[in-house]
Amino acid sequence: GSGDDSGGAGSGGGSGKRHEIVLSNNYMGNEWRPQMVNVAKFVAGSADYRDKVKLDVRISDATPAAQIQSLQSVIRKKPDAIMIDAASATALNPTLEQACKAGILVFSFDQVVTAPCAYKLPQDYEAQATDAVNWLGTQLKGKGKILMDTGLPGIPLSETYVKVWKKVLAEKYPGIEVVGTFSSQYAPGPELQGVSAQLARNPKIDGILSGAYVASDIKALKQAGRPMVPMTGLDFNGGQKQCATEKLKCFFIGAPAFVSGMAIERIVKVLDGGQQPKQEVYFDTNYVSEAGQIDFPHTQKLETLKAGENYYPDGADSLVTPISFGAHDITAADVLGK
Amino acid sequence: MSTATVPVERRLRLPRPRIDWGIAVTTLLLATLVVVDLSLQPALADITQIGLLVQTALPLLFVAAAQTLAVLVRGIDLSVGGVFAVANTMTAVWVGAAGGNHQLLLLAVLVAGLAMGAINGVLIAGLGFQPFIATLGTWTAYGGVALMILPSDGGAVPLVLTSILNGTVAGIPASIVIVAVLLLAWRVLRTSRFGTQIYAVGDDEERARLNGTPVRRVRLLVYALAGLCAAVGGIMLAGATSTGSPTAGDPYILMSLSAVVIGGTSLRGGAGGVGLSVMAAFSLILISDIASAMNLDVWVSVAASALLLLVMVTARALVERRAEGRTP
Amino acid sequence: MRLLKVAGLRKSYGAVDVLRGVGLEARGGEIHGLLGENGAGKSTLMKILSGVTRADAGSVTLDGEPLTLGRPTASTAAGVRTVFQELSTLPQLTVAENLLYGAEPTALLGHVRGRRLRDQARELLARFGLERIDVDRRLGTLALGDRQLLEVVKALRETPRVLILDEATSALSAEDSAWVLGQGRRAAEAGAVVLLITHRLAEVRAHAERVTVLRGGDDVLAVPTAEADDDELIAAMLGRRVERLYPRRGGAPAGPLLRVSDLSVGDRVGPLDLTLHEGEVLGIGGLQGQGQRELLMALGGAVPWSGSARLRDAPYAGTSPKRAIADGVTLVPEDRQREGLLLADPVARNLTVGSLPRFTRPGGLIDAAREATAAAAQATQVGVAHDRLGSPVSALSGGNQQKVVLGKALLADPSVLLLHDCTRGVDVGTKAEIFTLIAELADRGVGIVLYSSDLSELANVCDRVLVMAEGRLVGEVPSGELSEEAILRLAVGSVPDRAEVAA
Amino acid sequence: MTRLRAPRIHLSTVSAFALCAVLFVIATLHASGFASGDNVRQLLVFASFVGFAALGQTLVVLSGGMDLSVPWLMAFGGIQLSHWATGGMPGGAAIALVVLVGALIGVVNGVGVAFLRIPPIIMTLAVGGLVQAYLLSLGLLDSSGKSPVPAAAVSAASDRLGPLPIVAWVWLVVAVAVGLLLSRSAAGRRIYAVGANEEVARLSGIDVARVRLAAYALSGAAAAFAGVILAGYVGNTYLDIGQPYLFASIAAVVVGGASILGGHGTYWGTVAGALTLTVLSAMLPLFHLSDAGLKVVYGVVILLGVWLSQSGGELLARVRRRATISPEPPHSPEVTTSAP
Ligand SMILES: Nc1ncnc2c1ncn2[C@@H]1O[C@H](COP(=O)(O)OP(=O)(O)OP(=O)(O)O)[C@@H](O)[C@H]1O
Ligand SMILES: Nc1ncnc2c1ncn2[C@@H]1O[C@H](COP(=O)(O)OP(=O)(O)OP(=O)(O)O)[C@@H](O)[C@H]1O
Ligand SMILES: [Mg+2]
Ligand SMILES: [Mg+2]
Repeated sequence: GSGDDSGGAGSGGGSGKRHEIVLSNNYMGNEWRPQMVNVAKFVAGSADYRDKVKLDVRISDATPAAQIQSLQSVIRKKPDAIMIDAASATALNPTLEQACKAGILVFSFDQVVTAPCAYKLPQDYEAQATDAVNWLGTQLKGKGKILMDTGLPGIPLSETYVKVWKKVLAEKYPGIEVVGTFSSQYAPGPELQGVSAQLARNPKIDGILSGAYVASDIKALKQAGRPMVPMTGLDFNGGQKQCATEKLKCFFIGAPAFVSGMAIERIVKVLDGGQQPKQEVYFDTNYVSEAGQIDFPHTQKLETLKAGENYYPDGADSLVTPISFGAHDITAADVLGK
Repeated sequence: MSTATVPVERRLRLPRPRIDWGIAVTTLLLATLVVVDLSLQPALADITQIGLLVQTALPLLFVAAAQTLAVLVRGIDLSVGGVFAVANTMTAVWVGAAGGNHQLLLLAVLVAGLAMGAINGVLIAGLGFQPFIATLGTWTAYGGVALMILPSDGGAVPLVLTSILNGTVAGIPASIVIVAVLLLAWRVLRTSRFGTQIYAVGDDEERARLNGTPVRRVRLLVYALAGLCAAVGGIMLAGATSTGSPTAGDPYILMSLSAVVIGGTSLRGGAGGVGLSVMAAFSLILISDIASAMNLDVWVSVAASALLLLVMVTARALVERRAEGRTP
Repeated sequence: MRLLKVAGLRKSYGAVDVLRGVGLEARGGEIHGLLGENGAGKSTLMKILSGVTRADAGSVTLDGEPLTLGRPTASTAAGVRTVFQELSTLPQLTVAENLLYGAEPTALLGHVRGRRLRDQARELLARFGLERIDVDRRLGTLALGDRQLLEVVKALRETPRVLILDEATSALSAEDSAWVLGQGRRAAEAGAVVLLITHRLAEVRAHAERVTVLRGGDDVLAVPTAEADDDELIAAMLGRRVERLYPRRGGAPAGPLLRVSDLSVGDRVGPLDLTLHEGEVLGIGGLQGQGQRELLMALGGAVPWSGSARLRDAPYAGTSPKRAIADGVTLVPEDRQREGLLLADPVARNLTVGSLPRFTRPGGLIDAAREATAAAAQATQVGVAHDRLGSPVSALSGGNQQKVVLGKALLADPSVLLLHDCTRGVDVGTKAEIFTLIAELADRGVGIVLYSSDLSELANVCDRVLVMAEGRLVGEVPSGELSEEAILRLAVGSVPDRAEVAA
Repeated sequence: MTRLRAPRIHLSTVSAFALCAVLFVIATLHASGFASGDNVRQLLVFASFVGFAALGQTLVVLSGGMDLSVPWLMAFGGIQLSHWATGGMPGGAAIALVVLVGALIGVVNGVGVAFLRIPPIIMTLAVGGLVQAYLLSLGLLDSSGKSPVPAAAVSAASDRLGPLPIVAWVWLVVAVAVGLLLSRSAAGRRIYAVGANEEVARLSGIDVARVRLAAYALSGAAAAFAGVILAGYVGNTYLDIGQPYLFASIAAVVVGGASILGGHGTYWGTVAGALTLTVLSAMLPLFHLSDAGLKVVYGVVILLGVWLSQSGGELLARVRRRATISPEPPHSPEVTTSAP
């Protein structure tokens, strides 16, 4: 197991005046979070930061109450900063306000919180969802039967995705009919089950509007012996490999795992007296599998898949892409914690 | 433990064990965990800090209480997860949103909890469902209702609640007072005639009936009360997080069940009690607090919690077997 | 003059007609005996009177006014108190909570007053001379005998108008039975109608003014006790005559079979030595709770014990019931409901569960046919109706349940048989059959250790009786001098503070 | 020898299958595609995951326990498999080994429950935690570019043999075997006896501890295997892969008519339970409900269905004019501290 305790520990003697940053995470069950944690460790241990940062990772159970409790024991230790991927947008606010009062810098990313005192590095769920649905709409030329992913009922991300998708479809693509929904729960298994079940019942499917695993959709289509259709999903290497090599029409959204690294950089900046807006929306880069699919109305950055740049033909399926950012050169091995 | 061989003992008329081992062990374990936690994080040795810790424990404590009631009558209540969520979202959505009398609306939430519990009661006592299935069904259904009330985390919790929860009574944090009230309420129930009937039904339904116990009514009431407790749990979480969450309830199902068992309440009913479960539930909270305070590798702390759990229960099992050994 | 009138009472369970229009008349001030073979319907009748079972038809009047049937509360209100055959006391609750169940002393807010509760319980026990029982003990931790006594005390909490004793003495030793019957008499003198159900004819003779006999759910005889002799009663019960209850023994005991030296169980029983001979019926006597249970359990491998034992000439470990049974030592435990039977399972499965290996084919599958025939044969041997093999054992009458437990032990064909009150609640006819069976087994060389709460059984069935007190063997009554008096004298003499009870 | 088997068990199994059939018909009437071969095969595959997860669960529940480590053993089955396979071990061997280790982990559960007398819920919860810890220590994310799951597992889960998927055949065979084990074998009798009343079983010469050990060991193996085929089907593994099967595995057992307190039930009942739950969750999305509405309906249908099927069973019982009494399981030593 890779030591959570201080990315800097490897470098043995630090100057001792390092900023104590605690990463509070609440879930390790899927593939995104562990990579996020690993990147954070990598950045904290990287040459530029190992003498500035001492990183602790706290992982609680995936309930607000559990994360609150874990945060409280963190607050008691009075670190310089808490960076948090939250179990809930709102539930942690009272606790985080306490932290701020205690003079701790609170920086939330990925699933951000609404606490006013906290810095926020959210992804733009609405933009992601809008671009995805617009891409699909364009691919289908405004008509056809599609399946829609309702994600994990009860979490903000899913609520936003579904709301946006329904809205945009109704307004701009009345010709597109959602003939079935499934709940991917952001895990390959449920998505595969959900899509397969719907395929078995819907003789004709023209597209899949999912916020999760393209790879599962492809597998489902293959198992059902159906033609491939345009699909959207999160930017995992597995799906990207297949879409690129098999020339499928795919659109990839979702934040890279290195937002945690970006968070560390910004925290250090603030702790060193620099400026950082309370809310900095991270404009994600989305990917299409073929150049021809670029021209449609979109708000976020957009690239086509390029081997070795934004997907890795012989990299692991579970890699979240891209893996490196800024001056860092993070390798797959670092992200996968090997 | 040395067994004094007083002549009475030789004569096969044993003195009953003067101490109740169940309570003794559970208390001891709790105490140990408290000491460990305090020594790990001295900052905790402060009434407000403890208050906060108890506050995060409150939801679990109440759900554990609910679970205990069901288990005492040889049942089980999975629906605590759903009831919890409904109460939690109700509090965050229409109690919070409403202008008027929040206290009254909170009361309404409690009534809703009571009602949901009563539905379980009717299914089990009235229609003869197995508790597990009945509450599995209602758990899912109530969970859906919660999602209808609040599609995803949010809402606004009335200030009354948060201020009460964060306030103090004579210098003591409200959360601690609430626990005291819960335990008191249990004591009243336990020592009431109804209390005895609960144990009788859980002990042996048939014999309880021979003694003229209204078995069905007792069951129904017990599940209703369980619903009430679970609802309070939901309200407590809403207060602590000042928000609602339609999915917050589910994790408490297993936790409450293990709290009940660790506390020493038998799943076959008739033995144990809410007091024990509350202590055990708090022990669970402490375990995770200790695990996170020790700040170990993720996997190490997961393992540590699991092992601590085992150590606790094994210790309990051993001690109790010793104690049993003394009664014929 | 108080009068309990039962007329045309019918009750059937599914296909089984249990009561077929039973009638009964019992007067206040008298003890009224109720006899009948196992399954005749006695308990069912009593359950109906006490409101826990609904009758299909028929009426009951007490002093002319009709008794509302089918609700325990109604019967209780009418002053009917019952000592149930399969006890009604709650193991998890304390003695005090049990004794005053439903009548707890409460303060305002219905809060039970603990001290008061225990005081009242103590008073109650004192009233019946049972101070020795600790009111704070969990009832389940008491010996069966004491639980039985408490059942009686509970029934007599308030003076009843009708007192039902359904085999209240079946688990009790002579002096405790005497005590219970004494209580019955007192209640009668207080004007109550007392219904006494027992399979011990002697008790009916000695205590009941009148007797009614049930058979197959009908009342077949109702006379003043004086006007019928035992043979008539038995004939009425069974529809046939039983020439002698206790069989004549053929062969005499041969060489030693099981030799035990300084056996102890915990610090309560032993150290003691005993030798069981081939073909010997060795009785274990003494007052209740003197360690007889522990002794039998230990020999059966059911409780850990120290000491050494040899079976024939091999060492005998007796470390677990499994080992014991494999070595040919089987136990008929004391409490049929909690130690003997899988109540929800069919009779047949209960019979065979103790000897599965015998019916297991090499593949591990059960030879169902062989099992079924064996079960049927065993049922016949102990007199359980074949039409019951498929129904849950909980649906059998008390006595028939006891027969199943015995049958289960016999099916494992043991060379040493440990019997703890194996005829508890069994009717005369079947008792006779069981004793004959025991005799046959003995004659075939099986060694039998028999503990019974019924002195006459010990005196008449055993070759030799060892008497226990305070966990030790205090004496032996050799075959020549076997008599109830001899056994009782040894038993009582050796426990100082109980001497007066027997007097 | 039907008369040796307690009738109500039999009935509850039948009525569980009946319930499943009714749901299926309703779904088909609503959307004819539901009865298509493709869909039926899909359902069978999904159901088999529950079926295997619930296999050990059935034995454990019948013997009076409960196994909460199932989801973690499934995760173990998947992740450890991909670990060994990507590490170069031949797929078949890896699968066998994973299942074996699963059994051993089950034995650990058994030891805790049988010898240390730790309540099953806690023991299995804790062991689950330890397995989770181990999996976390592996680093979770496989770094190799290769497919994380060996071909053997993949084809077992997705290929067809004649009309049915391979897993379905496997499941059928296993079900027959377990059915025999429970209804016809001595081991089965012992399991029921221990579940019905531990003390009676012990005094009847049954080695209670061994029975428990065996039940938990089988549970471990079955859960690990469920993890293997699930991973094979998904073509991927992750820590939470087993989570949906925690309650599902128990629910299948109980919907199948077993008593959660042990002593009666059948594996065929569980099979029916697994199918029922699968059909139900597959058919509800057809009705275009909101996620919230869907949950509500799901809950209500389970209740309604079980109620109807059970009262149907009772009716049948009455027709048979069997004397039925409520088979209230007797006290276990757990609560009765009566002598010794
Ligand atoms: N719940 C039940 N279901 C089916 N049959 C029952 C039930 N209870 C009792 N019976 C049957 O009713 C008959 C009478 O039972 P009952 O207990 O009254 O006999 P009894 O006269 O008390 O016998 P014993 O002397 O052995 O106590 C028995 O054959 C028994 O099998
Ligand atoms: N030895 C027994 N084992 C189990 N059940 C018995 C036994 N003897 C009687 N019963 C049950 O008790 C019930 C009534 O008892 P009993 O045998 O006296 O009447 P019966 O056999 O039904 O009618 P009859 O006396 O005319 O043969 C019957 O239903 C019978 O099944
Ligand atoms: Mg009777
Ligand atoms: Mg007859």
